[in-house]
Amino acid sequence: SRPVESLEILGAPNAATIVLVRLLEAGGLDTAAPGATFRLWRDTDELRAGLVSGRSRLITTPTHVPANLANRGMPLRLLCILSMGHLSIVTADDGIRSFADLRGKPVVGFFRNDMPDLVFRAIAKREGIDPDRDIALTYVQTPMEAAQMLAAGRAATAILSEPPATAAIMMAQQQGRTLRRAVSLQEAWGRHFGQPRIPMAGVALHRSLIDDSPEILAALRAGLPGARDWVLADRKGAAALAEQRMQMRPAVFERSLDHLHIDVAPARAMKGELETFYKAILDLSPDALGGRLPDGAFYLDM
Amino acid sequence: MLRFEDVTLRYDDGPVLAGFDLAVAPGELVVLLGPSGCGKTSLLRLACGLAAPSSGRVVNGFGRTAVVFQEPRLLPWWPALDNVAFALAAQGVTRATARHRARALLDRFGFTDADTRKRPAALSGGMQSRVAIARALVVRPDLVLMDEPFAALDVGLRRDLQDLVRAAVTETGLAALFVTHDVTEAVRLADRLVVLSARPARIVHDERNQPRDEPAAMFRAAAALLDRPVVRAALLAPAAG
Amino acid sequence: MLRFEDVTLRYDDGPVLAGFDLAVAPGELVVLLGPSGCGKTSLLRLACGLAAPSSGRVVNGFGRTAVVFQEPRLLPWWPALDNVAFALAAQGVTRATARHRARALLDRFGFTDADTRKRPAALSGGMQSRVAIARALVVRPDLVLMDEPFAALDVGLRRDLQDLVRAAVTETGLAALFVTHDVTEAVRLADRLVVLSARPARIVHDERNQPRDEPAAMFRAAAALLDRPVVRAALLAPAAG
Amino acid sequence: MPMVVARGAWGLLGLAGLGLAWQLGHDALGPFVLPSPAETVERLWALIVTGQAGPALAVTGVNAIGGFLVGALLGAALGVTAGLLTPLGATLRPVLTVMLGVPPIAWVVLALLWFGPRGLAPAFTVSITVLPIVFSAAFQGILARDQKLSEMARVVGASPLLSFRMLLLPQLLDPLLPALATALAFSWKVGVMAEVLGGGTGIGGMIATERAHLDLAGTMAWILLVVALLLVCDGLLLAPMRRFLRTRRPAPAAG
Amino acid sequence: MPMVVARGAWGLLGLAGLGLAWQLGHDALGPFVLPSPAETVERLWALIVTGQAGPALAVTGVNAIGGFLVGALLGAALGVTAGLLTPLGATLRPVLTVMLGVPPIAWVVLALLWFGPRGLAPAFTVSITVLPIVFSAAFQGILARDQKLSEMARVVGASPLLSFRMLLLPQLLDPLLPALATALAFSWKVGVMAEVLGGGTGIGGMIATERAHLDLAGTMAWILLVVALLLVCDGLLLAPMRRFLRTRRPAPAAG
Ligand SMILES: Nc1ncnc2c1ncn2[C@@H]1O[C@H](COP(=O)(O)OP(=O)(O)OP(=O)(O)O)[C@@H](O)[C@H]1O
Ligand SMILES: Nc1ncnc2c1ncn2[C@@H]1O[C@H](COP(=O)(O)OP(=O)(O)OP(=O)(O)O)[C@@H](O)[C@H]1O
Ligand SMILES: [Mg+2]
Ligand SMILES: [Mg+2]
Repeated sequence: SRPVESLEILGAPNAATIVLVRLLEAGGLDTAAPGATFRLWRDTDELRAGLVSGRSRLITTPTHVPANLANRGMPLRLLCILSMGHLSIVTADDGIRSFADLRGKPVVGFFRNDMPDLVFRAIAKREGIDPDRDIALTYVQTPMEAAQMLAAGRAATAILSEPPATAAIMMAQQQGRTLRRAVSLQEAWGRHFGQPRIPMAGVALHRSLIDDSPEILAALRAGLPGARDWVLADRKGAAALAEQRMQMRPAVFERSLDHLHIDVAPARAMKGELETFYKAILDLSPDALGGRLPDGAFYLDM
Repeated sequence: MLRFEDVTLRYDDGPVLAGFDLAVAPGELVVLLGPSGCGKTSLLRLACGLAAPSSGRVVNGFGRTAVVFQEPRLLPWWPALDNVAFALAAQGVTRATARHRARALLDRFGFTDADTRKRPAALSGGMQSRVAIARALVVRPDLVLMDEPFAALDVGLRRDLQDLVRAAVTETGLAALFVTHDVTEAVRLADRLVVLSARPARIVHDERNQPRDEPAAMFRAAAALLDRPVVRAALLAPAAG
Repeated sequence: MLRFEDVTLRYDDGPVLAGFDLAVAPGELVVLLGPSGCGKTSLLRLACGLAAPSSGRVVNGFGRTAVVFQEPRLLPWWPALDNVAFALAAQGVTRATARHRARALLDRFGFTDADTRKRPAALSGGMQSRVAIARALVVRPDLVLMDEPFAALDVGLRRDLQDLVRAAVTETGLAALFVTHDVTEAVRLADRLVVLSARPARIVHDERNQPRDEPAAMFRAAAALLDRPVVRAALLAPAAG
Repeated sequence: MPMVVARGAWGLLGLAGLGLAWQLGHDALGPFVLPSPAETVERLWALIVTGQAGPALAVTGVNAIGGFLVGALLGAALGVTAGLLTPLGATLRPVLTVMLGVPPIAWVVLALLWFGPRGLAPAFTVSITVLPIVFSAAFQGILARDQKLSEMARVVGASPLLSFRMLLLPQLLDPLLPALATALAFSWKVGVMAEVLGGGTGIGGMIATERAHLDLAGTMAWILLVVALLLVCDGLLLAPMRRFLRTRRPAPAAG
Repeated sequence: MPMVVARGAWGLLGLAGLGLAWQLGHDALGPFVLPSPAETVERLWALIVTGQAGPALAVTGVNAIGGFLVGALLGAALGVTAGLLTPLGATLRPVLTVMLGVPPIAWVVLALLWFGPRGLAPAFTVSITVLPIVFSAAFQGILARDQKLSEMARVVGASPLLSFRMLLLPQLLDPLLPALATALAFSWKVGVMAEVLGGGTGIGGMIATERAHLDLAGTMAWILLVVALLLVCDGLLLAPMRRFLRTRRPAPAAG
């Protein structure tokens, strides 16, 4: 098979994407996909357009998206997990120390009915809390608005992802206000679902890319672990790369690295945890995954 | 009393009136004759306050002033009846009374009931003029400014309406400033005949007149008027040099 | 040749013309007289194709037909000159020639150079009429339909323009269908006098006429016309029962 | 009456053409770009019979129509006033242009703070969008009014109210109609988008959820509902204006 | 000339009022809700002198103005044609209402497929928005035209082109002007929002990045730039139309 020409990699606007960016930057895909480019997607519309047009067949993404698309008939495969969860409850309220303390408190959420919201609800359910009754939960569209409201002191508590959580804390600091991560949703998840981590984001490919160019799969398998190691070792270098390729603030990126739980774990090996995650979602909202678990072929090995 | 006192009015391209004086008393019908474009309409606009003099004063001491514009200026969305009733509504007359009085006057002006329900676009030119005249007269004004009001009417209607206006002047003390190009109409109606020069309008001739009705006398008076050299110069000058 | 053949025209409220026949030949000036609202304008609209008969036929065999509407219908955005030149531009005349010819004609109609540059809103009523007349005549039409064209003009201008039209008819073979309420104008101009009844318009009188110019003869002819009982009934009937 | 029927038939023809284009687009591009019309209608039907559509529609309807009415009334009143008072008009015109041109992200947080995430933020956004559209048409309509008729009304001594009813309003209908049609369409669109962006409830919230689920047919079903409602509103709110204009316009003479 | 100056002065007064409201909002709500005007202007200045503004502006300018011109021309042409041909008008009106009312999420993937994410997708979105706005105004403008003048033109034998130039176009300016002003403002707004959502470059991309950084002053600086450009475009593209209308309108007589 010939090398793939003009491959456009679409990266989720998630800090863990840096691993794939590093691989590309270090030349890890030069032989298999010469001239490959990288771009962030901000919206699943872009993702769909990229996948349908065949321009973008290699992506980083929240792990429920490829499962959903696969169930709806688009042949996607999950290669590996990049992030083991990056959600936390950030608050200015000293009274909040654990998940259970959220009872009766006003909390701002984002991406209503989407994955972060469903994770929060799954945990709440296991905690015996009905989020719609026991918590004064309101929503904004994006984590940026939630962070903004926290930093402005217009909200006391919010569910946040990274790096907005770090950004909110740093901004509040500049204004002399203290925000802190009161609850790690990963740990809360661990108490109820086994492991204190959530396989939240990963690398996925379109099957046609695997068919056209097994070399790419091989290059990814070979290169990703090293890229992860580089990111974790050279934090400054990673931050600079994030600024350059993903338009992220280096200072924020560097400080949020501790909360990103970056890893490279083969999807096949993670199948059990992924299915736990998927089931939790299916329990709450079957449509969010297209109604069922993805079949076995969905999980690739490294 | 309507009084022009040393009035000047200028447009971008110069004056139309300069040092103009004129007065109209109650119960007086003043006819203005003058060549096209000399400033007659401008004069009426000053009289009703739609234009302000560049210098001098226009004093209108009459209570209610009505205007018949040179064009009908009807409201195209509403039937003839409502166009006439509009003037009464503006005076605070109730809707029912307004429509009743409007219908009565239009009837006198030769409108059938069906005609009063037509919108202006479905009226003939002369019918539109009549609606405009009715709109002015229906409020029983104290002063009426009429700009070639009967130009679009047939001989019969014209005579009827002339008589109507003349009667109002004689009997109810209506004052009228009346612009026309028809010299026989002028001598038939006027208490006073004022002939204007070409722009800027000056009064070149001003005479008391006895309104009259027999055709022969009318034509004689008209001929006599046109025989005066100043009037002849004003009204019968060739258009282009 | 313009020919109405058994023409009927009805609006929502009934016919304005019923079984109407009339013909206008080249070099002939036909004057239509009739009471306001009888259907004269409707007749001209049929002649120029703006309305279609409800039944019967209207045949217009003339090459170029021009119309002077009862209202000026000027384009308010453009100066007088361009309004006249518009008719020439529509005939494919180049811009320079069109403006030249338009200016020449407006000059004959008493317009100064400054006047030709005014937009309609800055023209007096009579000046607007003159622009509309110029727009019709500037294309040297074969047939001209004129709807009370001189109603807003002073005595002098009216005579000048009457002469101009009369000369075109006599000298260049222009055909004209001419609506007026002015009986002296009618007898001064017409080759043929047609008097219409009230709506629906029927021809109640139709006579050959010798155009004439001396005032006395004109007035005599006008008086004679109005003395005929049918004409009297049509034109001098009281407006309201 | 036959004219009205004919007009309706032509309109249906246009909509049918749109449906055909949709079907062709689906056939050519597949369900991940455009779900099929049939499936979408089926889903819409399900939304209606399961009673999901009703409550969402009530929320969005209040946002869209309420926001539209407030914005249109304020815009028309302001536009008429500004048209009659030259300095006010000159002052307001650029302000309203800015109002129209500022992307909602500039004040989405502001709106959230003022009106709360579940409150009137979408209705506010709708009003803010509608107001300048209607303002600008009313303003221009007043500038373009027939001065001869205004002079006549002045000479006749008509009160501002009488003049407004008899001459200004009829003249305003022509310029206002397209602006109101535009504004009404935007009301639904902007209201729904504000609900999507603001994490609100209503149809926008439903669409956000369907989108999060990557459920295209579901998304389109809600959009179809919005469009149907828009057409109904257009018919109910603007048709009387259209009829007035059609019947009162000096038509070319009959015959 | 003095009239023009006065008009400009009033306009500046209006904008100054807007600036004042902004300052007051900042004072009341703090920098995380509304950054201060001074800081925003400073940031904007920095964007300009560091040369960041230029390239982004070029991209967005092409999207907004290009999309506007295409949409406005097509919309006007279609509207005029539909106004002259009754069945076409009746067919198109609901179609264009739908076009206006369908939220972009319904076809954004289509646009991205056809025009590419970095390509003309935002321009396409702008055109789709502008077209029906202008259509509806042109359509209504034609319906409202003075039939007496059209009859005159017909009798005179004027060609459609001559009639269009001498009578239709001048009559269309009045209804078109507010629609074009609305459409132009939407062009910038919609273009920027499409870039924000569609992952485009240009000012929208910059705003998305600043937002991801939670940099409000930066976000506002870009928005301020957009608004300034909108006002400039409005001045350049629409001012000649306004002037024509002001000078050619039969004003109440002088004196
Ligand atoms: N579009 C229309 N719809 C209905 N009726 C109309 C229409 N146009 C004219 N009419 C009616 O037709 C009759 C004749 O109108 P027309 O304009 O032909 O009269 P005319 O002889 O020109 O009168 P005038 O001397 O007053 O101009 C009138 O009763 C008028 O109300
Ligand atoms: N708004 C205006 N701006 C500039 N000039 C004007 C304006 N209105 C009228 N004029 C000019 O003033 C002069 C007098 O106009 P006016 O309408 O008063 O004449 P008139 O005596 O009523 O004529 P007619 O008998 O033709 O109606 C004309 O030369 C006209 O061009
Ligand atoms: Mg006059
Ligand atoms: Mg007539």
